[in-house]
Amino acid sequence: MKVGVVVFPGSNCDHDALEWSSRLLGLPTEEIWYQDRDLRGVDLVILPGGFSYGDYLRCGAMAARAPIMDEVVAHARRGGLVIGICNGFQVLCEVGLLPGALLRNRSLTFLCQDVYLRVETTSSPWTSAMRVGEVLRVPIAHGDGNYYCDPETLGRLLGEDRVAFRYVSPGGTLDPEWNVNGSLEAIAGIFSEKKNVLGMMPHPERASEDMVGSTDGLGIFKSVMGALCG
Amino acid sequence: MKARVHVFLKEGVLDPQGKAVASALKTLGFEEVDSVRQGKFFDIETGPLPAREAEERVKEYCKKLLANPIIENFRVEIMEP
Amino acid sequence: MKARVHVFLKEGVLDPQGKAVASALKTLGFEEVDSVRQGKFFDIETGPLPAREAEERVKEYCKKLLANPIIENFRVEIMEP
Amino acid sequence: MPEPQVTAELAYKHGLSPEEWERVLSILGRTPTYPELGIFSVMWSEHCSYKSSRVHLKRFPTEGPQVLQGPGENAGVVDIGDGWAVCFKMESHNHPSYIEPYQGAATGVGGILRDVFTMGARPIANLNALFFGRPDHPKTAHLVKGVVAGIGDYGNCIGVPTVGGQVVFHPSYDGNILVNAFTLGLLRADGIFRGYASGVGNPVLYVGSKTGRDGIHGATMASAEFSEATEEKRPTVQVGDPFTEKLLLEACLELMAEDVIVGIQDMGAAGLTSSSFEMAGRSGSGIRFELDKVPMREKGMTPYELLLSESQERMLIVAQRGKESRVRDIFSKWGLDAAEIGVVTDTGRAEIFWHGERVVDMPVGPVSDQAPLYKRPMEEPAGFRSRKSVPLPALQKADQGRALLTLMGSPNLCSKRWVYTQYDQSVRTNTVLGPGADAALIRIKGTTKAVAMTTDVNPRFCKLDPYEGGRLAVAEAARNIACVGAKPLAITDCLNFGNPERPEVMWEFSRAVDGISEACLALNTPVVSGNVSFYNETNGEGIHPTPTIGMVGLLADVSRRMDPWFKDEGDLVIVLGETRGHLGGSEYLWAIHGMEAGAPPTLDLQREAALIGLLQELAAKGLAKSVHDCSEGGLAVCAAECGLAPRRTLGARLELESAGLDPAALLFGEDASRALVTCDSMHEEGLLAAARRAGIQAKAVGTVVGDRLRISVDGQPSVDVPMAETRNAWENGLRSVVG
Ligand SMILES: Nc1ncnc2c1ncn2[C@@H]1O[C@H](COP(=O)(O)OP(=O)(O)O)[C@@H](O)[C@H]1O
Ligand SMILES: [Mg+2]
Repeated sequence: MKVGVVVFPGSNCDHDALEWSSRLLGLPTEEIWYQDRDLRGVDLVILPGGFSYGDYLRCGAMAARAPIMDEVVAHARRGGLVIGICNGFQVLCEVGLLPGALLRNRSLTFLCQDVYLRVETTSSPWTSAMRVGEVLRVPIAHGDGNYYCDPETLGRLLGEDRVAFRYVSPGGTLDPEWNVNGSLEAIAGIFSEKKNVLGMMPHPERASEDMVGSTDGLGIFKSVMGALCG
Repeated sequence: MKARVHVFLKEGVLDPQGKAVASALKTLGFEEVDSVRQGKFFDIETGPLPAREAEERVKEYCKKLLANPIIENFRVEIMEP
Repeated sequence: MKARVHVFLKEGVLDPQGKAVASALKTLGFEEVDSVRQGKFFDIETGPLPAREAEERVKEYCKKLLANPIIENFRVEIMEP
Repeated sequence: MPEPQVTAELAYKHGLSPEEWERVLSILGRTPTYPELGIFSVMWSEHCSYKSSRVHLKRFPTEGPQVLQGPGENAGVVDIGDGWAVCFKMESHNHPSYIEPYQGAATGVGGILRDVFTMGARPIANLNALFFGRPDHPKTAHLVKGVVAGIGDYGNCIGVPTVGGQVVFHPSYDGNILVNAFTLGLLRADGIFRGYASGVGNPVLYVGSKTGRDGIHGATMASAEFSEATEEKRPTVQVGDPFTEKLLLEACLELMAEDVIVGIQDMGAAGLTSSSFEMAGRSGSGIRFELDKVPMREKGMTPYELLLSESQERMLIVAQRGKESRVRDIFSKWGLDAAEIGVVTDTGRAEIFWHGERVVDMPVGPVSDQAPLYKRPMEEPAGFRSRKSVPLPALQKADQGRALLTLMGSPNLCSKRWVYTQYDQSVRTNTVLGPGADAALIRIKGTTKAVAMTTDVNPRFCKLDPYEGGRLAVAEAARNIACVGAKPLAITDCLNFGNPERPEVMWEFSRAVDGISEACLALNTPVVSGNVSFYNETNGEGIHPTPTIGMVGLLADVSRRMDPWFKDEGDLVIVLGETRGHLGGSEYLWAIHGMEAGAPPTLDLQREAALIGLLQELAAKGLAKSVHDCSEGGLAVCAAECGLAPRRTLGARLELESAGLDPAALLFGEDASRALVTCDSMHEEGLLAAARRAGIQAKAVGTVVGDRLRISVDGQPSVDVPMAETRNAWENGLRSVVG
């Protein structure tokens, strides 16, 4: 199994994603430059966090129009695995692989802190190794993570079991105070229809070593390894 | 050609910034303020474009980049041919 | 009353966003684009205000909050009295 | 636009003194051209030339086996072993941040990042030390919000975690806030780049953003006092473009990994002028360039404006002749232009052309390093001695628990979480300890090491006694470093003072330099970089002397780190160091009695060094479970903070002996050289023995237990507060400032 991390101008969690998959999980991983038009046969694409194009205009908007994104879209349409973290999630929404949009945080400020995520479903390649209702402690670091979609889309997301994670209290209950960015229905991450594409605002790659705070982010990768390697 | 494009949030989409501005205005003593919606505009200058095409062309800019149709609408004005 | 306020960067002040948008448009194949300047606008609704006062009042909003006089200018339009 | 006639009057308007003007005439042997006058005015400004401070800065110790690059370059470099080194510096952006807090603070961060990556280092951590006016001053909330957002947005966008700093509120900053930004970068010890322009015929390249009229005369502005009038004039502030800086950072590091350039320097204050003169000056060469080749953002720019512009995100590079195309390729990969604007010469002169016409022709040396040097008069401020000997008020006896809650919620001591949640603290996944600990700790991947860093200064101590204040700032920084287990290595500083033409200010400056020097010598932490910011006054009112210290330390084995937080019920609480109940200049007097008086605590540097050694030993041997430095707010505040871990709250029961001290002095006194540690009872003997060997007084005073903080003095209950209430006061303290 081969992993590719797409690097846009202004990506800054590209190294972290690269390490997540190569050092911590031992998977062959390479960087893929945004101007390339070839995914070089990777099985899993990571769109990393950061400030592609400075977050100017709208977060993720300009990156979504980069040449490599045609390949990423084609890969996803073929059922290939794609995860967008933070800015990567914004890119996935902008390019239409995931529905909805990420608006300014309720506080109107950038927020970097640990949040608690509740695993909402395990019927996906990204969460199969976890338990429904399991609570993960993972950091966020964003100014625009306030998930929004129209009521119809929301109905579909809920009906099709496509909400991956919700912001909850440490005890696992829904609580507006712990939905720090004000997301609709406390949504922290969602899947595409076939669940091969995951977008999430929190950073699991920053929560995969005890020394830097938490290992709760490893479950996602363990799930996906299971899905890929059988 | 010179054009101005307004991009605004669709009705029904929450506008946290506009809301914050409205409440800040009230706090400053402007109690009459009912609501504020915030949007973006772009002043664009280009090389010469055939007059009839200009508007279509700028609409393309919007569809391809400047506006996100899920949350935003846009309006194009050609200021100078 | 309904008013629209445009807030734009003063001439000569760097507009990193506009710059990035212009170059993104070019990369998307719109090579005619020379420059883009980005600004904000606010659509403001208030309770009734005496017509003559409205504009002055909105200008106060700008000076006190909406515009940063050090780098921005503003323009007020009263859309509906 | 025709250029103005250059006259003595015009020179004075540019901030040159009559003597300096005479010197200009004698260096050139003629009247300068208008652009030349501009060059003299910025190069000889306080900000660029250090003309008032240089004679004093010479007293700093700057050497040591760990120092790879001391002051004089863009940033200092210190060896951390295994072939690695760290490069760091702190810089002020005070005046711009007062005028436009968001952009001022943001471009301050941009500038310090460039200083570090021009040395060949990848920035891996930022700190920020912020000083605002009184919490209820009408401007404070706006300034705090703007500055914090500006610092956050810039660092976050670049992808450098902001992991620590300090926030101080005091009325002396009402009209003149301080924004001190620190960056630390990582590089190979043999991979240091310097700002040299050498090799005759080598091309000079300009890279990064185009030049506009931003901040023209910013450097001279930073060297002039504020008045109502300047606030009106509102000079063109610089706007930051962190996205371009990120591209510049990646491009420069890629460039430096190849053997293609000779020297590199960022265009900071005084832009193209200072970068070109400094580069040529350092290597004793000359430089020739054509201003009309400089990429311009605005129409109709003049040579004068191009030379003085402070547009951000720009670099000057001297490449090896023949390798320009490689330089261009790398920059174009990152979407940046590189314009060849000139060449290195051997004339020792700066020759600058504008469409073929020679507009500047002057010797580099006298301008860059023979700037005027002043031994400004110094005088002890009136009332200095009497302030120190003011009798302290009758201390509030009644409710020490109330006093503790007031202190915990005071803007100076409360949690700064509202600030640092706006900063990305964890990008790059190296942050082992972020904001909230005594020092931040960043691990170095691929090694067992971690780098510790902190900023410290207590402006009240510095006002009451700048010499002691300087010593105490260094000591506290070193103690903070040792609290996480690390060994202090070196410092950078940001010396923020009032108008140096006032003898009292110059006296304060000189005393602070003496204090810092003495402490750095004793603690073996040389000064490797720094910055002086004078003229921090408004309408004749100067700020408190504020020599901010940024210290860096090394923890050889990151698994041995310590943090401030109580771990388990039943653990023993031990006070290291002597408590004498020193209240002069304390937060207690300020927050409870509204007083700023007395002498700052006395400091025995030998004892401080011993404590610092002891703390490292406790870490290495794993004897302590938590360690927290005891400083502002004294023992009681220190104990309360230990109970407020990020995700857990624990109380303690402490039994203190007054030894004749007033309970308030015992609980809230700010004696130096102390720390509160906890240990498993199993390690009590080992810990006390280690302290004895170090000659540090150590006393077990209680245990970690329950959800209240209870402190008795001589058996009498003195403090008894629920930790939940303490947390509430502490976490909401900034609400009174920012809403
Ligand atoms: N402006 C800031 N940015 C980031 N962290 C900050 C800032 N101000 C304070 N902090 C963090 O809050 C904690 C408490 O600060 P301070 O009271 O100055 O610590 P100390 O007394 O140990 O020097 C420290 O960990 C510090 O790094
Ligand atoms: Mg500190």
